[in-house]
Amino acid sequence: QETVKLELWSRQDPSGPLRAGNVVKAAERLNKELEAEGSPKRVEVVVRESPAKGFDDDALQLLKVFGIGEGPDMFIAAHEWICAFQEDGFVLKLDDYIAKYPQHFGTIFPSLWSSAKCPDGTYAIPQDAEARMFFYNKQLLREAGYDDAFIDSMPERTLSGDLTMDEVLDIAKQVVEKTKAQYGVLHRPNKGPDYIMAFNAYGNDFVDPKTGNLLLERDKLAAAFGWFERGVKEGVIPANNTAMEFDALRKEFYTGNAAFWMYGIWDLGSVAFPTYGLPQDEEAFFKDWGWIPGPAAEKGGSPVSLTHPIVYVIAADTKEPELAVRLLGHASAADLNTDHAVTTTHLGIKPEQLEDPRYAEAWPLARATELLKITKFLPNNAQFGELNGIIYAGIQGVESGRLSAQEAADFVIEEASSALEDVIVK
Amino acid sequence: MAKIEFRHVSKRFGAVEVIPDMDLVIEDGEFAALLGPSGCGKSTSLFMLAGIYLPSGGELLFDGHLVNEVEARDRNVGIVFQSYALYPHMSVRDNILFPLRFKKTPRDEALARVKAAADLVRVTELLDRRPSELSGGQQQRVALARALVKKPQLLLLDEPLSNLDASLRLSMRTEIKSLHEQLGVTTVLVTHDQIEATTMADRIICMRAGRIEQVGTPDDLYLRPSSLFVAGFIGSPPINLVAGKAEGGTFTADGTRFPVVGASGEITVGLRPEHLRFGEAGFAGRITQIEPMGREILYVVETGMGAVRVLEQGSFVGHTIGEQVKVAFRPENSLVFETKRQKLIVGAHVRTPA
Amino acid sequence: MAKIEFRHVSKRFGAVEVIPDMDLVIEDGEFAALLGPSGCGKSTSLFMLAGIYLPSGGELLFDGHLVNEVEARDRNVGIVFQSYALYPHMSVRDNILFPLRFKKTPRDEALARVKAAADLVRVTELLDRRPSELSGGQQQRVALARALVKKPQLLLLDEPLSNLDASLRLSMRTEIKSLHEQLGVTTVLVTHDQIEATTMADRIICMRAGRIEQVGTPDDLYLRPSSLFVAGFIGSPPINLVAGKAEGGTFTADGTRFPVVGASGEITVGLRPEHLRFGEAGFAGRITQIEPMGREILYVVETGMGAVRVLEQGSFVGHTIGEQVKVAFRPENSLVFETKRQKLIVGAHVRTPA
Amino acid sequence: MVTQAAPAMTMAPSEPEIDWDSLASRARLARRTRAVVLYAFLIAVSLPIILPYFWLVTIAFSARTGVAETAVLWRSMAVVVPVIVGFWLAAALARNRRQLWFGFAAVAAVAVVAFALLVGPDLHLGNFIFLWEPDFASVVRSRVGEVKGAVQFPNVWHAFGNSILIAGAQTAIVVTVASLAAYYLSRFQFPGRSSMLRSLLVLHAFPVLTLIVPMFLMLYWIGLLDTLFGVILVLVAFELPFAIFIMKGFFDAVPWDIEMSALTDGASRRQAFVSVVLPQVRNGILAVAVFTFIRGWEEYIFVFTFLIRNSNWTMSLYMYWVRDDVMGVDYGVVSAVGVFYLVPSLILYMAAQRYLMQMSVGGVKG
Amino acid sequence: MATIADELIERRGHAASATRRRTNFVIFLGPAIVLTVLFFIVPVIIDIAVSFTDLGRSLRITAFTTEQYEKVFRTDRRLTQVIGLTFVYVFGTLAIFNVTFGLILAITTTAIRNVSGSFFRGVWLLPRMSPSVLYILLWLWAVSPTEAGLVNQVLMQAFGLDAPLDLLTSAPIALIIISNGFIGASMGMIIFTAAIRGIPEHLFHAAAVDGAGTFATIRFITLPALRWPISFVTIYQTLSLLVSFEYILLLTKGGPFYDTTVYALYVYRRAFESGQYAYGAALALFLIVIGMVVALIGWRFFDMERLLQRPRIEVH
Ligand SMILES: Nc1ncnc2c1ncn2[C@@H]1O[C@H](COP(=O)(O)OP(=O)(O)OP(=O)(O)O)[C@@H](O)[C@H]1O
Ligand SMILES: Nc1ncnc2c1ncn2[C@@H]1O[C@H](COP(=O)(O)OP(=O)(O)OP(=O)(O)O)[C@@H](O)[C@H]1O
Ligand SMILES: [Mg+2]
Ligand SMILES: [Mg+2]
Ligand SMILES: O=P([O-])([O-])[O-]
Repeated sequence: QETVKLELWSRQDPSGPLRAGNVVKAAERLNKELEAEGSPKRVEVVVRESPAKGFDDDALQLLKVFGIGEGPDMFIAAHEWICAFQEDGFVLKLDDYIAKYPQHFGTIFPSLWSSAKCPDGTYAIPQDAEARMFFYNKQLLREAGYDDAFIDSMPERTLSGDLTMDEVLDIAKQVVEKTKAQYGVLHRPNKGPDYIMAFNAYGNDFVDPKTGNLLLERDKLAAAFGWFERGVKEGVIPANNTAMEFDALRKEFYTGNAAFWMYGIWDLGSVAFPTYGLPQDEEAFFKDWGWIPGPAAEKGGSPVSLTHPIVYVIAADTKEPELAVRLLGHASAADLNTDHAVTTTHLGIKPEQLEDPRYAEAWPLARATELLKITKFLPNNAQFGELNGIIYAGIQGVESGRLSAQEAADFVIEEASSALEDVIVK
Repeated sequence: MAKIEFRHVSKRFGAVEVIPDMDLVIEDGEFAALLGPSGCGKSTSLFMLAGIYLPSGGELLFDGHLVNEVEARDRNVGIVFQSYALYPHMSVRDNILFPLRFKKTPRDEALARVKAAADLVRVTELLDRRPSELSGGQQQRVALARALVKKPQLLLLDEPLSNLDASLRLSMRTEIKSLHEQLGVTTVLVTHDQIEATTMADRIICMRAGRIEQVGTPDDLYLRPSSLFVAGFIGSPPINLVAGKAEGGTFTADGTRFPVVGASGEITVGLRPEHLRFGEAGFAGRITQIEPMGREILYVVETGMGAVRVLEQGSFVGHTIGEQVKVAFRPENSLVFETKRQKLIVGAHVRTPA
Repeated sequence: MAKIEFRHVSKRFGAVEVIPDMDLVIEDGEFAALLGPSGCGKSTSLFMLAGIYLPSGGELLFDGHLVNEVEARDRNVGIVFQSYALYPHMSVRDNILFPLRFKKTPRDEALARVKAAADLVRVTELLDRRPSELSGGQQQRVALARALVKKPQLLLLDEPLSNLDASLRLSMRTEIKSLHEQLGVTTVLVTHDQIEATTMADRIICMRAGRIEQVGTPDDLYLRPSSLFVAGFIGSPPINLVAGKAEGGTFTADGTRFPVVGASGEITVGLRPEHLRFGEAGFAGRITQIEPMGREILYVVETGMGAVRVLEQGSFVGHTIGEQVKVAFRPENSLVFETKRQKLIVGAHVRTPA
Repeated sequence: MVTQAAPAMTMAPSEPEIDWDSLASRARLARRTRAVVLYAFLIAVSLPIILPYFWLVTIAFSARTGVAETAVLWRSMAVVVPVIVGFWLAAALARNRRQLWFGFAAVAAVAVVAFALLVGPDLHLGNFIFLWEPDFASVVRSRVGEVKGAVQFPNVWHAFGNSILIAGAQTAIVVTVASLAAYYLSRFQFPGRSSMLRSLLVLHAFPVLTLIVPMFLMLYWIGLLDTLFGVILVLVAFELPFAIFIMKGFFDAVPWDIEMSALTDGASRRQAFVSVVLPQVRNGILAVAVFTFIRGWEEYIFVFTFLIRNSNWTMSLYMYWVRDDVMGVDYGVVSAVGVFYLVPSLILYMAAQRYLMQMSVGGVKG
Repeated sequence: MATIADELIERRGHAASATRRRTNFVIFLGPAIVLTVLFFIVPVIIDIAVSFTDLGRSLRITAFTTEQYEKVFRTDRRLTQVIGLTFVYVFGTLAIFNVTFGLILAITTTAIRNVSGSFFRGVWLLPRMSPSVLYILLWLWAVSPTEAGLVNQVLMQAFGLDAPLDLLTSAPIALIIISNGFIGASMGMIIFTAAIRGIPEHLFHAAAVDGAGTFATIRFITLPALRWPISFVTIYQTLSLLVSFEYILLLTKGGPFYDTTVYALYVYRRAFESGQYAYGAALALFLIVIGMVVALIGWRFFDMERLLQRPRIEVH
């Protein structure tokens, strides 16, 4: 018998311990399978814990580690980073393997696979998904004079493109003016995916569909920044949103001091219910709280939601690609993935999971899955992580009054053109 | 000029009482010396006079006025420290000028006074130098000029000579003495060197462990020390002390017997080396050590009562080591102390044994 | 014990030549004193002997062997510093034991030697204390014990007494002297105090600015100083120096005329205060200052040639300030120097003016 | 040799009659004002520092909901401030040792009672759960309870051990190497001595944190990447210039004569260094050790960058991780971790406080 | 005993002393030199090399080029602002805290009773003794823009401010100066305290007797005696401030926007937030040159040569 050690690089992340945990468990299943096959090989998973704060830091560190040839056999990453690894040939192309193991990968939502693709093929296995949205506080809206009909129709109006980004600002403004709530719209105070929704709404997709290169359109950028600028001007978005603590922002929203909170579905399970005691019962929840996807920029435009899948990736130089693929296949088993989904309020990757009673019971998941229809991904461009940092700086500049919307667009373009390669500017 | 009074003055540092209770008057214009071994509280007393330390209790008076709490700068006191304490980054001129800066003396007058003070102590040519470019004696003089330039009512000298070498010490002694005569300012000198005290001061205050042992002229302290401590402290080479018992007119110490008058019981007899001489009669001993000291010679004589120092005038060594000698003295030169209370018994004497 | 030789030894620090060219022999078992004013290179010479400084040129010999490059630890030299330089973190015992640590002396023997050395300097009861718990005199003794415990062939003392107070200094002087007599180890004492040098040493090496001015017994230096510098440096109170011109058997200084033999031209006459006395004849002056110094009295007499110091034996002040006096001396006590070369003119004398 | 007559200098008091009493009262007033102003100033400028630390401690021992609670802070300040004032008064007013102890005891007793009444009920140790329960988040919020044990959560003792190891080893090396080098720089003449000292200063001008990538490559090439030893050596190099500067100052202050004495006593320079000079710079060693230890104790960038395979948790990273806010922060636990993180530095610091104050630079006086 | 100085010793003397000299150099300075060369000098050399490449985030070099320098000097428009800010930050922190406030602390804490004095000095050392992550955490909590922030609590309750302040946005530069200054002041404080303690007490006594009041004493006695320590602290801390950015990174991450991105942090942001290592290397090199120039000017200007006394023992 021969033990194959497979190293899994995993960020020590309280928001998803089972991403690595499931791989560890999968080893048992794979080993049974190998035994049944009569193979002498047995797999042992060694987890390399990374203490990086955030997926971007983690990816940069991992790139260095691959750079000196010390990379792991497999790793967990945010999907938008995989092409950065692919570019340098660090990761294994998976198309053939995926085709070879339909029992593991066949039923994964096809839309999720697109988050795992680089220009020439598939390089990752989706591990989970989520939905990003604008949560809102119905009580405050009611206090501000909106009736229940209006409030309850907001999700549908958004989906149909009737409710716009600017209307969100309007509603928020009413709330700030008419209630004792202090804030209209709050968003995350660090670099991340959520606010990209706003950019998507204004038509920024950031990739040139033809070349796959990064694409920056000055007007669209300015329009998106304009939304933030207006928000601050109207007194709806605090000028210091980016200076606040993540938790302070949540506290403001969940304790009724803000109308909207732009964040992701897992926030319910991890913070809203346990910390702020929001009703866990579906009906009770929706009585006072609700969410909408990212609205369209103009009436009749298309709404967006954003999902930010985390993926499993296999190193190009692993000695046992076959085993690694099979291992990750087992880790993607519906039951294991559901464990992860329900304990951390993330979306599953396979339709089978929807049947799992545990999954069904976790109504936020079921309800959020609806958004997958209109969901978008961050572009799988090797340089998007960096671009996002620049965009975040732009938002900070606009909100804190250091830049106008137009200047922010110029800033992003200028920074990106000097720091990044092959950026197409329009 | 001022008359200084300590009335039951005490001083504590934290829990340590350095001066328990001090009573002392220093007359206007007097040159007084505070003499005592290291750590006995001389500097502490001086610093209270200067206003650097606050008395913990009692009253300190200048010309009858209570000054306990008056700040140093208001007391108009000049002080010279053992280390001179010149301001290292200022020229000699600025050093001497410094006390006048805070008196709003007009610039011209101030400079004239600096000049006069510098002339007085003869450092006029050094005015532009830094203290580090001066010799010890010159620094000493500058410190004096700085203390005098403000025309102090009281001049305090804290071991001013101890950092100087022997010959400089001698000449500064003379100079300070004559300055005092010339200016008449009340002066208090702190020293642990009895020769300094006896040559310079009108009156010596002999201290021990924070208490005043005796106050008097140099002669008082030398001829009539009120206690064993003073007798031992004053005089160089130090006095020979012989303890024993007086009974029925005979003083016995380790078997040697002296006729005694005016005392009985446990007594200690003090005999100054310079009052002893070799002769036909006297107590017997053997010379064990001979030390020529320039114009005097010190013999150490081993006797039945222990080693006894004998000082002979002149530079001629008339004896040899190992020689058997007899040592005599004049009765009026003997001092008799109660051993227990350590106090002088006035009028008591011993005689050379026959 | 060793015989020490400096042969054309020189020492430079960077560009400064501190000792230009030193030639000196110190005999085996001798007690020599290096005497000179501060900064004249005494310590530098000593440190070359100890192996702490390397000579810049010349040869340093121990018993005829060149030791210029021999390490300090191989020279077997004991040294006592002014500051005692005891190791503050070690007990007295460990301090004294320290030199034996590097000699691989068996523990028992080492401890016995420590005990013997401690007994010698009488610090046996202090062995367990730390240096900070000792008085100055005790520290001094421990330093001596430490220097002696290794049975050095050469004992160096760098101003060992200057931090002690007057009476301690006196007794340590005696002790060191008798230790030397007892052990016979070649000893070099560095001091700027002439009294220390004259009372302790067999021979004095008088230095000035890196050069040896005169080598001789204390009497040599006192009675036959080879230069003005030595004459001025030795003797306390300092010698009176009178500059003037000798012509045709007459020495004239500021109008006062003395008969002179054996010299002509610009000369300086040295008269020691203790060799002057008041009398019927002599040069005239007025007493301006009287300073009783215990058993001697110093008079300052203002004469036509300036102030002259006169020292009288005894404690009786027989004169008053302002008194007109005449000052006389014996011709053999006068010293005559060439003013220009500052050297003694052997055999020349002046006489009291008639 | 000839004393000239000193020029006359009159000593007649030129000052008018002095009003001693008013001088005395003015002095009294000035003294009091001075003391009051000094203390008021120092208290005022020190409060901004004390307060946050105090807050940290109160949160660590009192927060329950995971949300920072400040009422307890103000209540305990209401106890602590009068107590400190009380101690001061006791110290200032006491005339002897007995009164002093009596005063202290009285103030302390009142303090304990007041504290127990006002703050006591709010105190608990629940926030220190991380000490015995690595997966404390799931226990506290029973969120991921079912998946316990799937992957190890970082264990605080692991991080603690790593940090101690890094800081301790680094301190030992820095102190040793810096002492050797500083001694040589301070006490030996050698060609290039001055340029050596100058390069120490220049080294201090190197932006170490921006040299991480070259260091990463270099560690990789010499095979020390991914070893604790590599991280320690990098930290050592970083701390050396400062440590040498400080140690040199201490060596400069050691009297030469004891070293000379040791040499003539038969020691070589090396032996003299070890047995005589080194003990004299104990304070310097302590001061440098404390600063170096803190530096290693707080390090996170190097640890994160240079350790890629080993389980490289250190207290700094653990602290980071605990306050990772994606999943919501439990301020109580964060504060408790903070307190836990602070304790070793504080202990060290208290033990060495009085030595730290003796740091001077170079043997230059004035 | 006389045989100690035998011929053997005589002959081996010279050669032995040269060997000793060399061995001592190696023993005492060797470790320090090896460590600094290996982990300090070599990385700088690598840095120089890297700055002429296109080393990116996966540590691959595909070309040797001077484009990084072109970027530094041509395209990077952010640099002017960054350099200006660095200047404000370094000299602001230095002038307000590291020197001035350090001095004030040293003077005031040595002017009161020793126990109280060391208490206050202890308080001011606390920030330096705390791990940076923790120290900044406290800052973040203190200046939190909500009512729960400590500063806001105090301002709102004690001083009647009505809306919470957001210092991180409204006064970020002041904040980084203060947060660094709280740490920086203690170094000056320590060194000045030691120096003040080293002033002979008699000088203070003499000044008091000579009529100098509190401020005159400070001006004429204390400050002149502190000339050298002040010079040292100034130059040393200038360099520290110039090259370190840890606290800023933790407190503001250089933001909002680029408002608190000092030069060293700018290098870090460039190199580490986006993996442009070669560009970071070129920028860092520029900083190294500036630092070296400042160090050497300081060396000259403040006569640091005085740090070297001539050794009084000449043998090795
Ligand atoms: N500031 C102080 N704090 C505590 N104790 C002190 C202080 N100043 C002096 N003492 C103690 O008071 C005693 C007397 O000191 P003082 O300086 O007056 O002695 P002294 O007679 O001048 O001695 P010396 O001849 O050594 O100068 C000593 O025991 C000393 O230790
Ligand atoms: N290490 C040194 N570097 C430069 N100059 C020195 C050194 N040591 C001594 N000197 C100079 O050499 C001269 C002689 O110094 P030395 O210490 O030998 O004098 P000294 O006679 O012992 O004086 P003192 O009585 O003051 O101790 C002095 O001018 C001194 O400044
Ligand atoms: Mg004193
Ligand atoms: Mg000397
Ligand atoms: O950073 P996120 O957890 O929001 O993806």
